[in-house]
Amino acid sequence: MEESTLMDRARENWIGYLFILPTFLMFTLLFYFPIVRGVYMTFTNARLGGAGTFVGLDNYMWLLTNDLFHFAFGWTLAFVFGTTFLQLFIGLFAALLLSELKSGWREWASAIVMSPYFSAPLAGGVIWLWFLNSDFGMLPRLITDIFGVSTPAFLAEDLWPYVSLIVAQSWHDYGYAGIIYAAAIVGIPREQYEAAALAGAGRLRRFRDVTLPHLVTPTIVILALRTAWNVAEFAQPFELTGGGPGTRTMLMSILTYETAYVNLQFARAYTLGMAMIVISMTAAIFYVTVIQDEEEMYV
Amino acid sequence: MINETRRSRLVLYAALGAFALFALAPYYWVIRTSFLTNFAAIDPATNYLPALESLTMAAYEQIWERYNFITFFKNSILVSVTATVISLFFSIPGAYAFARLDFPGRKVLFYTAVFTIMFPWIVITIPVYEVFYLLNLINTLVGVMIALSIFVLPQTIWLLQGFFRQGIPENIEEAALIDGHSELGAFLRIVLPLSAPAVGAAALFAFLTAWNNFLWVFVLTSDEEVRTATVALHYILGSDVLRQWNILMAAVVLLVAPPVVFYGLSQRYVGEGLGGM
Amino acid sequence: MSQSSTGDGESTEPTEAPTSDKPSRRQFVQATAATATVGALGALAGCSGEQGDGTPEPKGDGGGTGSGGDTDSDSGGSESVTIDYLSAQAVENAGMKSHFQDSMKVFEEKNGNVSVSLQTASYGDIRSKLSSTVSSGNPPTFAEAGGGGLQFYLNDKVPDHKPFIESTDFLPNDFTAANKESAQYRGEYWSGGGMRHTNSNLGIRPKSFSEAGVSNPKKELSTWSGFLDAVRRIDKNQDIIAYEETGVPGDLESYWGYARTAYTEGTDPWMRGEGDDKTVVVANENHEDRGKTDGMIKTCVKMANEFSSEEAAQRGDEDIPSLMLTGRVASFNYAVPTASRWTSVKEDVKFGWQGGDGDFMLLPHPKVDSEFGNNFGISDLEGVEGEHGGHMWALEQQQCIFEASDAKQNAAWDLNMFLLSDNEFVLPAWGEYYEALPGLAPKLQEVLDEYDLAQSTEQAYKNADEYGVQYSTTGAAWDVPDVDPIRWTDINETISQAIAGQHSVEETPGLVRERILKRLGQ
Amino acid sequence: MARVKFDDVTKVFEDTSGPIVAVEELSLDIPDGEFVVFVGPSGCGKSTTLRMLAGLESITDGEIRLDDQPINQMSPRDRDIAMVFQSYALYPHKTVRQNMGYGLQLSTDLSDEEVDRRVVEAAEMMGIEDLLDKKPGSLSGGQQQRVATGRAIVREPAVFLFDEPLSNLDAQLRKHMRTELSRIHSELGITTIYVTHDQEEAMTMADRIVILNDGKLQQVGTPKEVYYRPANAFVADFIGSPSMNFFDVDLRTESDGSGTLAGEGISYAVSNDVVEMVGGDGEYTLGIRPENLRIDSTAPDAKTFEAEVDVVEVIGSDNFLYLEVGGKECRVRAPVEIEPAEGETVDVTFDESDLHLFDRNTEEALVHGHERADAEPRTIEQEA
Repeated sequence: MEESTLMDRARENWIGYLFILPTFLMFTLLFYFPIVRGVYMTFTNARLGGAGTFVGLDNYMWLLTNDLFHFAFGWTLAFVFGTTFLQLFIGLFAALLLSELKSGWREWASAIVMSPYFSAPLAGGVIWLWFLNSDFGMLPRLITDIFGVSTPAFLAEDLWPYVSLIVAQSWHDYGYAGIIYAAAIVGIPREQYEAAALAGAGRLRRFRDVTLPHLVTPTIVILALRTAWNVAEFAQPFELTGGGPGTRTMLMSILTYETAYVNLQFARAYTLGMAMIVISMTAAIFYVTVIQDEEEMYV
Repeated sequence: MINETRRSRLVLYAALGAFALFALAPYYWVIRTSFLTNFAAIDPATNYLPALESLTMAAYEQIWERYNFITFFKNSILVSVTATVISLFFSIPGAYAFARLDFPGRKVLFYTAVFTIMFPWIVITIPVYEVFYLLNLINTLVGVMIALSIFVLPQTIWLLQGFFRQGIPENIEEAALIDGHSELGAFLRIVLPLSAPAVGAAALFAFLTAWNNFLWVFVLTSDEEVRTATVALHYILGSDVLRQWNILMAAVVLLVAPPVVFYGLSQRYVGEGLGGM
Repeated sequence: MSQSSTGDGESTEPTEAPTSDKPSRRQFVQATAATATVGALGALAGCSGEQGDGTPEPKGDGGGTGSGGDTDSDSGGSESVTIDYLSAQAVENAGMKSHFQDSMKVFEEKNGNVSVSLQTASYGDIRSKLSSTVSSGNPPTFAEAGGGGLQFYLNDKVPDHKPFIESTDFLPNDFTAANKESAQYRGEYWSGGGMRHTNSNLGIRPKSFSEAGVSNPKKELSTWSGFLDAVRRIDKNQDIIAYEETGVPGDLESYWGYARTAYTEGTDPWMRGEGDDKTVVVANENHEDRGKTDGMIKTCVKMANEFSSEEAAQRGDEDIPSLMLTGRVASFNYAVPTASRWTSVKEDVKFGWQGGDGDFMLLPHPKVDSEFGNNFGISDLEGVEGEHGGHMWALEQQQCIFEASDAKQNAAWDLNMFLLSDNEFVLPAWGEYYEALPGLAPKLQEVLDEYDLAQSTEQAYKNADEYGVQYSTTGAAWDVPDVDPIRWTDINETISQAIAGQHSVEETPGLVRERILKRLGQ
Repeated sequence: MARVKFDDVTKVFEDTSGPIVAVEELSLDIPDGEFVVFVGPSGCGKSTTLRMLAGLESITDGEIRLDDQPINQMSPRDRDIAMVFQSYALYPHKTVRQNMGYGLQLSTDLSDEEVDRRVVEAAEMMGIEDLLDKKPGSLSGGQQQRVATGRAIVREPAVFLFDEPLSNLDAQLRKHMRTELSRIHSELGITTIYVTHDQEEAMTMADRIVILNDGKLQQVGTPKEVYYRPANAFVADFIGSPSMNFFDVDLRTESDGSGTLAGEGISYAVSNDVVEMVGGDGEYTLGIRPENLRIDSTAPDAKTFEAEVDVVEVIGSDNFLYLEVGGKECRVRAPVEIEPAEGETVDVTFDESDLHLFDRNTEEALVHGHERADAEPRTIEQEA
């Protein structure tokens, strides 16, 4: 048996490569090249306007010994964990409720319920800033009017800014989980529910035995993607608290931005970025591993 | 769906109502503010539902006068539509290849593409700016279009490959090959017409993502002439002096309304199959 | 002689000057080559713009204080140039915006062959905007670079401005003190000055203070003890935030301002010494002035803790007009001359005391009196007396010419002179659209003569005039490259953290010191 | 009308874990008009072989010829073949009529009327003329299958390829379609290659059966050949349902030339013929089909072994007995009157002419009892 050369195989599959080539050219331009460049910069002392010289691992040492980074890293993990799961649960709940509606009504209801996802994240930050504003916002005013108690400063006091950031972010993005779940739930064959119902399964049991197994793959997809996206989220928390009060709600994304554009220390900013990439990529690898298993089902 | 009772219906509606409230209450406050004068918006004497006579379009009028929103919206529409079209042009074949063709390196390439979906963008703003500068595309609509096309590309590929994987019947291209099509012909004449709903859904998402994109437009432009509505809002927010809540909120309404309404109108047509699985 | 041109042996004679704002082919090729060497970020731009013999050729006369209009004869003969001008001032408010757009046309008319492409970014964004453009080799010709301009100058992206300054016969003499201080770095001019300044002052709500028994605010609130007394009464008896610190790191210029009120004669509270030989006063056990500086840092944190809202550490100054006009805040220390900030919230704002019925009144920051330390429980300040004074914004508005062809640089300088000295631009800008102090000292009187100003604006002008040297620009006199990170991060962020409860009052000065020293590499 | 020839055809798939040989040096000659069934467990390479013939997979090595013309490099449309897929692969957006006529329109220059005439003709043949204007989505699985077959018939190709076409249908329909497809084959006489994993389908439809395992050809032969003379233990096991019983046995030769096959729970005396054919003492695998085992207490002891009844399945025409012999399951297809109680011990016997002996190591067949017994192979029906 003669060995087929690489060229032979390339020729055999030319159409696949042809289809993918344009995409990869574009990606190289906007992803791969900048990423490589950014990684290189973490080993220099590049600053605003300065080319920078090679400094080895200095930036990484700086990172490891920086208190604010430690805090931001931890809080980012908490933020990502909180928002991702909240988005997941709210989205699932929304999808389950919507699936109970009749088609026709369902589309309209879901347009309303999912709508926050389609507002610009930037606007999401402004909307919640205004909604939670201690002096002029709706929520503090409502609580005071209804319960007669004064509210804590949602964006400043105690643990509230953390809660507010997580809730606001979840408000904006649960729609993503909701849409995916809704699609998955609609795809579950009715007969399976009917069979379960005939077997005497109640609503909860039907959910556990019929619905849940169909939601495993969507859940993994949502978890991985939202984890990465919540790590990268910048616009909304930046508008909402900007890392404050003080630096109490400093997220990695905001810290990266400030290091780059307020302190003008690009190399350090990129090094911070590397830490973000580590979190995102952990999610990505997890995800890739899972879909790899998944994919084998199609082969 | 099974064993409907009146009570469970009521519970369902109540829960959905609560949900709608959670989703819409922040919007309500924004809309209310945008129809008041600046002082009325912060005046505790103004009710939750302001008196009809205190409503005014003043904030919108001022926005229209002060800011070049016609240009911003025109730009937003132009770049979002172009980015959608370009990204579809690239992603349809790309996603198809990932999902249904088998060739050496496919998996590796696919995972590199997935990787771009999850990448924290803020980290690469400056190198990206450099690239666009070298291509002489800074401060041009063309540059923004290209950037947004690529920006939405990963997610479009992702959505479409999911559809191609599961939404297109097995062996259909092979049947077409045997019926006498070339590989390209099978894709163009058989697979593509079947993909219309998925392409529609991907187009919707691409459009919304491009419309809402802040970072790239912000980084790649400084001229007002090429600014999009999203970035314009940021500038209105960011100007040091201006904290006129009514104007701010009117700007938010103008920015948020089109994608939300657009989604509301079109999602029933593209409906399911958005999952990307 | 521009720094960057020294030793630039490979400069070639340009065959033709670029005629548009697109980068010339040569720049493009150079930039491409530089990028090919990975890691050359930032090295792309600077030198490549330099053309000819490397010395920008400023023309003789800037046009006097009256007009910069008749001087285009030698700015490149018949060549026409387009310059990119990046400004934040131009979008500070609606009036300013249209005034700028109109003024650019006026300028173009007065300078036949020059056209200006006006680009804008808010003060919050202009820094990142400039960073990305300059780093990748696409700088504007002229920009409101602020403190970042110094970084660019030190990295050879911005030429020496001395030849330009010397080409006029009224600069640097006519610069305001703040501009003189800000535009130079260790004796070299890195910028062409700022168009305008604002200063920080005490702002009060007369209604609340008269209710608290104040009848002569100018006198009773002139010292910290007097102010503290009134604030305590308001805090106790009224349902209002008696004093709100604008404690978000980006808006703690309020503290920068009143930090000076423990001093006299414009003494710098933070850092002294020439060149690289800096003595940091903050928390410096060996320094006689330590108590004054530390005392004011503690005052800031303590005032916020005792009287301000929970949100003080996030409070931006732009929130205050809404809060004060709706009776939620009684006083703050970030009052600026710009009255339009108030009228944009409520059209009929009553400025000034108005017999105790005013909406908003501007006063000098209270000065430290010998009793204040005792009264407020800050031992560092016991027996200390100071003068009125405040922060003068000048670094933020510094405008720099970037490396470009001579013709462009000259056109940019013309634009700078126009913005500084042409009454057609200057008077409406700072008297009407955005009340502020003009960047040339003689213009102040002209603005005062021309316009009938609100109490707050007039008082702010008066404060700057009366207490001259005490209203200085924080950091400009330090002459250190990292002035911005020291001001915004090391000082402000640390204090903001303290207000947010992340540090105690007592440990804050020590932390500020630690961070400054680290930054200075000491 | 064509003859199909495989010549040392090999297919290797590249995988991240290394190359996978799907088909190994397959050689096969299929004369014109024959109905050949490829059968084997999943992953045996039967579908890959078919797809190579269709031009949907490249051929790693070797040659496939259609009427002596090599077609390795030819694209599918130039091969004059038609294929029916397991998933049917109908175009969901086209009507049945369009689906069936599409190939003709693309690959021939027949007039629209001619195309339509042939479509209607094929539809009549398949009994789907009422469905012509429906879309596949509204059809049942059986109807879709007919459409898919009809689409292939319309083409009047040189070769028909069927890739497990019936496996998505229920048992009843499957049986019906089997005869239908056989009928069509005999009507049209077109060379047909049919892939299935179902040996019963293979047995009932094929002129010749090709049995593949692990990419290797195991045996080619008529249904009777592969049933009565399986080339090895794999074929013996795969063909026939329920499948053949296997016992590990040792042959002990007696002084008179006869011998005894002895294994766990088994002892069975065999004649000199068998001993002669295997070639003496040694370790073998004894194979005996369930339909050849009998419950018979009257048989001679030397030809009987005891077994305990585990389960009795009554299926109407026969009874299936599941016995335990030496700790192993042994299946017996018995007449309806034999219905022992579960747990009962019975005597089991079989005719020597029905035994199969395999080399225990190579699994190659050594002896088929009836070869020497010269008995005309009995069909299953006769046995029942």
